[in-house]
Amino acid sequence: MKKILALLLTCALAALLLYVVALLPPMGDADNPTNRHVVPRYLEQGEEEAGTRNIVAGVVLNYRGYDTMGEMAILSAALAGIFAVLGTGRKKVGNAFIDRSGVQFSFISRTAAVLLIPLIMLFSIYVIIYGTDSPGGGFQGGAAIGAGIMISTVAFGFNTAQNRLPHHVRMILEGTAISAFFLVGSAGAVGGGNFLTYMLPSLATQIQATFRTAMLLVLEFGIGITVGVICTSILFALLREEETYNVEHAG
Amino acid sequence: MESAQHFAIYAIVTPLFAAVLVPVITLWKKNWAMPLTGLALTISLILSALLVSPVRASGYLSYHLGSWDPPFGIEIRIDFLGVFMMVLISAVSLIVAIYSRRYIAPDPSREERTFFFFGEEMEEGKRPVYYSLFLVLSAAMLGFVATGDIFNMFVFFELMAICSYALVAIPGTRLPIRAAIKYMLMAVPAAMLALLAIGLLYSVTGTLNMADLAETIASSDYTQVITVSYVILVIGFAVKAAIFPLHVWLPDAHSKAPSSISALLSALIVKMGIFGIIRVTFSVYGAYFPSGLSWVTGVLMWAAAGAIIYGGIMAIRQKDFKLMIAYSTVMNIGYIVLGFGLADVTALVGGTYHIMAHAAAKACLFLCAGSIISRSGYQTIEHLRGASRKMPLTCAAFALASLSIVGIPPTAGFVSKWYLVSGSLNTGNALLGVVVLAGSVMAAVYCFRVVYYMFFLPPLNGAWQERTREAPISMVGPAWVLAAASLALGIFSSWILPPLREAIESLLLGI
Amino acid sequence: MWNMPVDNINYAVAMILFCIGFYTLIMRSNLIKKIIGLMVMQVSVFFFLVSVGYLTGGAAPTIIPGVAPSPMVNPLPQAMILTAIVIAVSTTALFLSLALKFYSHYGTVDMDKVKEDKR
Amino acid sequence: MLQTLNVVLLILLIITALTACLHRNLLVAVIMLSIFSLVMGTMWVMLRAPDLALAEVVAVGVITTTFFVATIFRTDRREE
Repeated sequence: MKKILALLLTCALAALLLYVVALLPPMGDADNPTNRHVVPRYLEQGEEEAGTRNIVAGVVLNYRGYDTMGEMAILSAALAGIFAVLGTGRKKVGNAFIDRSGVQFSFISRTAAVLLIPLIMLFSIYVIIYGTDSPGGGFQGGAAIGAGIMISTVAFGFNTAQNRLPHHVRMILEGTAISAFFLVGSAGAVGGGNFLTYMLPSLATQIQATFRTAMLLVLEFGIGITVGVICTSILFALLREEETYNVEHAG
Repeated sequence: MESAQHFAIYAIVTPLFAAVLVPVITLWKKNWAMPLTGLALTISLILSALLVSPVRASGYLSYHLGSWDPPFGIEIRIDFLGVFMMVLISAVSLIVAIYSRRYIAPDPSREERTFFFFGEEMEEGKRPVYYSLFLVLSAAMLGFVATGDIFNMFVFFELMAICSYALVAIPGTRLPIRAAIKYMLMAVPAAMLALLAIGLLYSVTGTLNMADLAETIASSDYTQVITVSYVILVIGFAVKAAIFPLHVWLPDAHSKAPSSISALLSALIVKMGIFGIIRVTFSVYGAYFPSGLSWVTGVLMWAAAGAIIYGGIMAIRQKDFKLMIAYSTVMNIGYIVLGFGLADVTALVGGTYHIMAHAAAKACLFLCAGSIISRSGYQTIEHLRGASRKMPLTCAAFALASLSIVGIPPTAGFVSKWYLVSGSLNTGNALLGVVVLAGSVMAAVYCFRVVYYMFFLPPLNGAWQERTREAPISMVGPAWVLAAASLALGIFSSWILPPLREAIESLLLGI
Repeated sequence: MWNMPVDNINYAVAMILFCIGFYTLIMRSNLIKKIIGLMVMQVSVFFFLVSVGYLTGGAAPTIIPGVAPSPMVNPLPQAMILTAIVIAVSTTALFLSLALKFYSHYGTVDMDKVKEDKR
Repeated sequence: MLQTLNVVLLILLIITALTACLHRNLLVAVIMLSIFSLVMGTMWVMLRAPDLALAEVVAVGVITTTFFVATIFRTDRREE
C-alpha cells in the first residue's frame, strides 16, 4: 500500500517536473532570458568592477558576498549541530575504528600520505590564492585542505591527528570566515560605503583597487581556513567513539 | 539619518558574529555565554525597533549590500510587515534566551531539581553550542524576513532549518533524535523543491531580485512554468510552516525539543514558512495573484480549515502536556493560513496579527510547560492537578496565555479572530467563520481543562509533595512578560492595526 | 505543447535523477539509503541549474588576459550552486550524525525496525 | 562528438544514481555516489563550469563520501 502510494507520488512529481521542463526555453540559446537580463553586466564589467578575472568568484565574493556569508554560517551551524548531537568531544583521548584497523601501520599508506599531503596542501593554497583569477577559490581550496587532513588522519591515526589539531585551536579557527566577513563588511560600512563594499569611497582613488584585492584575499583565506577546519572537525566528530554503546533493540 | 541605513544589516549580522564569539569565549570564561547572547539579541532588538519609524515614513527601506544596484547585487528590502516581524523575532528570541539561562543550567547551590529534557540533563559542553545555534537561528530569521532577494531568502531559510534540526536534537536522547530525523526527512526535500522552484523561476526570468522578478513575471510568456514554480515553492514553504496535510513532523519535533526551543519553534519558525508564502505571493507573483492563482489560495483555505479542526480534535485527545500544546500550534497555523487563503484585506490583517498574538501566547505556554516539567518532572496532564499550589506564578501566566489562545475579549487572540471572522463573512464564506468559532470552542476545551486541573483540583496521590519550588525569577519573568504582552497586544491593538492594514493594502495592490 | 527541444535532454535527465532520489528517500527505510537518495536529489537540482546557465559555444566565465573576449556561459547559476553545494554538504553531515546517534540508541539504522517507544 | 559524449555521460549518471540508490551493500552504494559525483564533475566541465566541477568533486566526491564511509563503518554495512 505504502509502496503504491510512494510510486504514485513519485510519478506525479516526475510528470509535473517533466511537463514544466518541456516548456522551458531551449538550453544554451543565447536569446534566453537568463542570458539577456542581469548577466551581461557581470560578464562585461566584472573584471573592472568586481576586481576578479574569474567572474564566478566575482559573483560569489563581491556581487553576492552576502550569500557567501550565509553559506559559511550554514557550515558553522552544521558543525555546531553535529556537536549538539554527538557531544563536543573536548577530551584529549578519543577512540576511533581507524586506530584499530591497522591501516596506519602499513608502509604503503604512510608513504603515500607523506608524498601526497604536501602536494595537496600546495594545490589547495594555489587554488585559494588564484581563486580570483582562475577556477577555484576559498571553498574548493579549503575542501582540499580538509581532504589532506583526512588522508593524514587515516594514515597516522586518529589520536595523532587530533593532538596536532586540538579542539580549542579548531574552535578558534572555525569562526575565521564569519569574522572576516563581519570585519570586512564593517570596514565597508565605516569607510563610507555599505556593508561588504570593497571600493571604499573614503579612500584615495589609487589605493582603492589594492584595498579591494586585499579584502578579497582576506575573505578567500578566511573561507579556506574555515572550510578546511570544519571538514576536519566534522570528520573527527563522526569518528570519535567516546561513549560505550548500550545497544538496546527496541524493536 | 545617515547611519540609520546600516541598522538593518547590523541587526542581522550582530547575532551571527556573536554566535562565532560564544564558543571561543567560553573556552576561557564559562559563564559569559548567556550575557553575550543577551547582549547581541538586545542590540538586534534595539536596531530593529529603531527601523520602525523610518520604514513607516517611507513605506519601505532598501539597502544595497556592497553598494551594487538591486538587480545585480543583493538588496535588503524591509516593508512594514518585515519590520513588524523583525521586532517580533528579536523580542521573542531575547525573552527565550533569558529563560534559557536557568533552564539549561540549573543552579546546584539551590538544590534545584533537574528533570530536563525528559529526565536527562544537558551536558555542560553543549551549553555554548546551544547559545551559538540559538544566535544563528535568530540571525537567520531576521535575515529571512529582511531580504529582498529570492536566492538569499533560500540561503537564510536553510540556515534557519539547519539550526532548528540541531536544536531539536540537542538533548541527544532517543525521542528528540527521532523527532529531528522525522523533521529533516520532510524539511530537506522541501527545501530542495524550493531551490528547484527558484531555478525554474530563474530560467524564465533571468533575475533573482524580488522587485525585478515581479516586473519580469508580469510581462513573461512562460505562464505555465511560473505557475508550476509557484506551486512548488509554496509546497516547499508549506512543509516548513506545517500546513495541515504536511504537518506530520510538527507535533513530534515541538514536543520532544527542549521547551525553550519548542517556544521558539512554535512562536517563530513555523511563522517563517507562512511569511515566506506571503512574501513570494505578493512581492514576486503579485501580477498573478488574485486571478491566476486563486485555486492555490483556495486549496490553502480549505487546508487551513482542516488544520483548525484536526488540530483542535488532536489537542483535546492528547494526554501529554507538551504534545497538546504542539497540536494547538497545528490549529493556530490554520488560523494564520486562513487569513492568507481568504485573500481579503481584513482576513489578512487578522492572519498577520495572529502571527504576533500566537507568538506571544504560545511561547508563554511552552515556557510555562518547560518550567513545570523541569521542576517537577511530570509530563502528563493528569499530573498537573493542583500544580498551582506549588507553582502559582507559572500557572497564572499559563492561564493568562490560554485566554489569548482561546480568544477571550481583551486579549490579542480575540482581535485576530474577530478580524478573521469578519473577513470570512466579507468574502461570503460563512462556513469558514463557523470553523473559526468552532476552533475557539475546541481551544477552550483543551486549554481550560488544563487550567481547571491546575487551579481547582487536588493533586493526585503523592504527587507534588516534595518536588516543589516555584521556578526562579529568570524563568517566571519571561513567561509573565509574554503573558502580559498577549494581554497588552489585545488592549492596545489600535496602535498596531492601522499601519499593519496600510501595509497589507499596499501588498495586495502590489508595491 | 510537447515539443521538447532535444537540447533540453539535460533538464529531463536532471528531473529523472531528482525523482530517483525522491523515490529512494521515501521508499527505503534505511537511514543511510535515505541520505544517499537525498544527496542524489540535491546534486540533480544543481545539475539542472548548471544546465540552465549553459550557453552553446560559450567559454568558461574566466577572463584570460591577452585573449580576445568570446561569449561566456552564465556565471550567476554557478555562483548560486557553489553556495548550494556547501548547504548540501552541511545538511548531509548533520543528517549522518543524527543517523549515528540513532544507531547508538537503537542498534540499527532502519527506521521501520524501531517501534514507537514512549520514553 | 560533444553531443555523443553528453549523452554517454547522462546515461552514466542515471546508471550510477540507480546503483547508488538500489544496491543493498551500503559501502558499494556510497562509492557509487562518489562515482556519480565524479561523472557529474566531468559533465560540469563540459558545461563550462570548472569552479563547480572542482567544488563538486572535492566536496561531494571526497569529503561527503568520507563522512558516509565513517558513518557506515560505525553502523551496519548492509541494508536488510
